Amino acid sequence: MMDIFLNITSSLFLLIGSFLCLSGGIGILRFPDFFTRMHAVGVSDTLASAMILIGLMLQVPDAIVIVKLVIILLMTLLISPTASHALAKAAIHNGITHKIGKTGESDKELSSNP
Amino acid sequence: MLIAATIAILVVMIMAITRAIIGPTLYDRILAVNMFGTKTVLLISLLGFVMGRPEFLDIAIVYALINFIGVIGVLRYSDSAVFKDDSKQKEL
Amino acid sequence: MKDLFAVIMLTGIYSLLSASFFVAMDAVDVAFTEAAVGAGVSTLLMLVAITITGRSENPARHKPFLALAVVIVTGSLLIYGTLDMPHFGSSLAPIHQHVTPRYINDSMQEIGVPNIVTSVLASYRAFDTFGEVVVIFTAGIGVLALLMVVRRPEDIEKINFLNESMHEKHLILRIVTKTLIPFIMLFALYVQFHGDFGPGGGFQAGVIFAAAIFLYTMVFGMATARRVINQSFIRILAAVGVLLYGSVGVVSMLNGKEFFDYSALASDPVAGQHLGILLIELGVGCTVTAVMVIIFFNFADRKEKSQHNENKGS
Amino acid sequence: MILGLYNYWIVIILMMIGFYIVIAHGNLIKKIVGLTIFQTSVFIFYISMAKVDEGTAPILAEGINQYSNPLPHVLILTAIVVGIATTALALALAVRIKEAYGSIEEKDIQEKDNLDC
Repeated sequence: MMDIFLNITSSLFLLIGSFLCLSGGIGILRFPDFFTRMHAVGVSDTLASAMILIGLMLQVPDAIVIVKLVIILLMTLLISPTASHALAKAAIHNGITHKIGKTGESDKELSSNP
Repeated sequence: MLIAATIAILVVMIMAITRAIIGPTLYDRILAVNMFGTKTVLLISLLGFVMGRPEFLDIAIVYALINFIGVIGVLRYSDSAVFKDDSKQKEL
Repeated sequence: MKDLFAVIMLTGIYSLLSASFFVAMDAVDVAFTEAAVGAGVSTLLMLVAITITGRSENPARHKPFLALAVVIVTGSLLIYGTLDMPHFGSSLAPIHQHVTPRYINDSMQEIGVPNIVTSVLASYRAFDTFGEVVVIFTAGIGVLALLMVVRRPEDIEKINFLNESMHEKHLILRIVTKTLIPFIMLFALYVQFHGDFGPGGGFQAGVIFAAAIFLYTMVFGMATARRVINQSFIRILAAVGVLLYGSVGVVSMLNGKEFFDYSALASDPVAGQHLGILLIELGVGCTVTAVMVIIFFNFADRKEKSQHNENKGS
Repeated sequence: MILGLYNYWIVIILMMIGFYIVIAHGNLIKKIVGLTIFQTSVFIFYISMAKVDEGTAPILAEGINQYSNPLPHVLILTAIVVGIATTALALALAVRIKEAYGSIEEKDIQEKDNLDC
């Protein structure tokens, strides 16, 4: 009984994680400028990793593996937002501008987003 | 389910690669590489489970760390003078 | 692609990809190394190099058709050559018939280490590994000889000033880095000493340790890092690693066995093997860390110097 | 079955890409990248030869009796680290060439050399 319950929960977590991953991936491909892409990836990435890692955690009986997964989870939670932050800051600092709501050079990506 | 998640991550990896190839600005590429790194961490953890020997999560930890170092390094050195000059030339 | 920056980013992705491939092919130790080396260190070094040499590539190429022809001919010859090769994953291939069964079946009794890769690396093929370590050491010396900058004190002050001003703003980055670096170093030590039982060992640990130092250098600036890490100490460390490795071999020779036969190191052969592997991995770790740090510091120094000169010129 | 050889073909394609970059591009950094790709293709060649069907990673554990071949892993492990050391050396040379000639394009370097003679 417990086994089935764990299996279902873990599958659920994995499913949500994969969905978030995919949405992030679509975001990085389809969004029109750097900052929106950054948003798509930065937001979905951390949660997706957390979901997938928790989903994996529910599957193992072994304590050491769970500990390692928790370490990875903590690392991701710490690292991924920091990297996004540093990246966004550097981009602003070096004058990358956003395209939405601006009329300027007619880019290919801009045309899809009037 | 594990396999489905693995496939999803592979698909996302392909998307990230596409963005890294077309990415118009330097930061798009860095973003794509960063995302690719996170996805590799997940892929390796998943692969460990798929192959039935989940003891090898150490590799995923290394990835998480090295990925961070890589991104910071890239940002640090893309700040330097050569790149700024280049981007200015592009704007002109 | 003409933008070298993009090329280097894609190289980073390529190496991440090949490391995942190594995991899928069961080569966990190799994936470990490739993870630490390919994605982190080599991308960084290439980046530093292109900040010095310039980012864009001259579009002119020499005769791409000739090159293409050569490549296609060679490639098809090689593909013709593969027709005689054993099939992928076949356990009857000649490579699996010789030597390997002994490694797999007997290494537990002879060496007493569960990770076969470590026992082959450090014990059966120790001489080979010694050669590799010497090559790494030599490469370190080579980079040192090519890139070493002798600087005057007033230059250093100017550069310090430049760096301090550059790093005031990244507060979050600095705090996260500060919390992270001890963990990275701890993890490197774990990799170093856990190499007998799981994936890991001196090479990987050395690179991870060096990566921690790189991170520190990049976030807190060259000047601080130079104050923390003594350059001459690092140079001595590189040599000490090689010496430690070599002397383990010599000691086992003095005890009446062959070069690098560690059974001589203790009364019990298996314990001796264990001790020998531990010492050797330590030597490898020292050398790899030191050489990586030497390489990185010299590149970064060069870069600062060239930037400095540009500022002076303009 | 000829399709059982596909791993070699992938390796050869990668190798040839690296080779093409090395011959066709004049930029020294690009050449070094090409060499890296070439190198990695050799790594993949070795590792794919070491794979055994049904085998797992060569770390002894109970209940497993089919392992992949550890020997190529050893060779490649050291080769990767040596590879990065030599790549660093090559990059160092490129940096010095840039300082001495002001360019890392093969053509410019040759022209400068011809002028000097």
